[in-house]
Amino acid sequence: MIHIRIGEEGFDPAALLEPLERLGGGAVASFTGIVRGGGGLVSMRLDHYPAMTERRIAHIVEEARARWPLLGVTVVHRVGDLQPEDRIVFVGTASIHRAAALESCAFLIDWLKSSAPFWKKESFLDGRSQWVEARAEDDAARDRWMKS
Amino acid sequence: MIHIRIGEEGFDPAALLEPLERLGGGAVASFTGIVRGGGGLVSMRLDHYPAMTERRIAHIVEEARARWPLLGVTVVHRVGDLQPEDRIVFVGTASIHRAAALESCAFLIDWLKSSAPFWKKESFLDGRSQWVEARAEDDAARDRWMKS
Amino acid sequence: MATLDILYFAWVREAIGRDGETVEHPGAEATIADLIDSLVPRGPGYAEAFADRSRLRAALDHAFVPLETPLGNAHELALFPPVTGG
Amino acid sequence: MATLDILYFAWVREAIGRDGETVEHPGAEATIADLIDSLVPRGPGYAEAFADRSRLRAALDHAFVPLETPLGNAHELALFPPVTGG
Repeated sequence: MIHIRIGEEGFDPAALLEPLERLGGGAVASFTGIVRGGGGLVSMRLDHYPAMTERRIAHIVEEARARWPLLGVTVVHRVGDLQPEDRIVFVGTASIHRAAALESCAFLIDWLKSSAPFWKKESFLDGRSQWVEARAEDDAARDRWMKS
Repeated sequence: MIHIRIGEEGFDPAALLEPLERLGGGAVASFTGIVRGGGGLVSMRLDHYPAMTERRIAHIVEEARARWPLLGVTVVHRVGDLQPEDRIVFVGTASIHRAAALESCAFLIDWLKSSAPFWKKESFLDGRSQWVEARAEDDAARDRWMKS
Repeated sequence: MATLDILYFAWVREAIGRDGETVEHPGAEATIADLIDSLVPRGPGYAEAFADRSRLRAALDHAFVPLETPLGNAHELALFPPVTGG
Repeated sequence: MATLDILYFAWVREAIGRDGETVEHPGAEATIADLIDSLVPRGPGYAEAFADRSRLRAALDHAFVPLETPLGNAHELALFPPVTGG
């Protein structure tokens, strides 16, 4: 089971976990990313490259399935306007092995952070807004998967 | 936020994830273990050592909090009679760093598998029942955390 | 007289046929293995439960310890197979 | 005449003031960097967007590639800052 969704709508982790739980694997891992408030952040805009995004994510999911014995993978990424506390990304994996579920979940979120064509713009209370700068540690998190 | 629950009641991952999502960390990881059917399994009984279990889990959770910057940890483990498809264990972690959330979640489930006083007895269609044997790979999974 | 509470779990409990019992504390220097030896004559269930020590694990006052550990002042000893949680 | 669709994202799009445009394909051997050079004279927004090439990334027909990559037969070039998803 592969489920990939990019869109402006919110999502419910419970509804995304349930199909993964029903695959009979016994091990389901998930990661949910949420917009963090603080620093006067009032909203965030997520741009993406629609023609490339789903294709790129599908490719990353195939890579994960080649590395780990996975029964199911769900990747959901919101785009558009978001507020603090909004869920922005969800990765869920199901396997018969807990290590496969957990590691592939970490692998996928590292790739999404470093290698999927999304761009965040933050807007602050004082009217300022700025594009988020890429972080070297996200590239490093992705690159650690290349060693093994 | 630390939430540890050992009991015979079922649990709902959605209800367990929500408080972790509200801690403002931005990164929530979870693992859910589910009783696997197959091989004629009809039911499973989980024994535990009540006076030791919660204490032991609380100790493991403190160890995780010492290693990673965690805002919240939830550990739920069912005991008693379980059927295939029943959820048996849940570990959820919240942090401002996704790696901290994911790694501590893996750490906790590895410890629960190898070092918490639970014992599983499986009953099969043909009337047979047997205690599950410990697996060397569970000890290996735990031990890899000692290297770092 | 000092006593020691012993608890049995999983197939150790099933073989012995009871959840636990209270025995006279054999003294601080006696090891868990010594105590197990002294329990064996209590019946065939004990002999069965304790036949293969390599499959036996112990906790002393809620801490996992090797069978060679002296009982010290412990109040509670648990004997059980390797754990299989999660 | 072959054409090349160019797409702009994030602050590249904002500086240039448009989502993209279609240009005459400069030939298979021209690199992305060459094409960027040829776009700069189009206006101050272009010059701003392309001022610091180290902050610029590219995708050619939906694959990330270095700026030194020849355009080949590609139909779609995207120019954007390093990605910041998740």
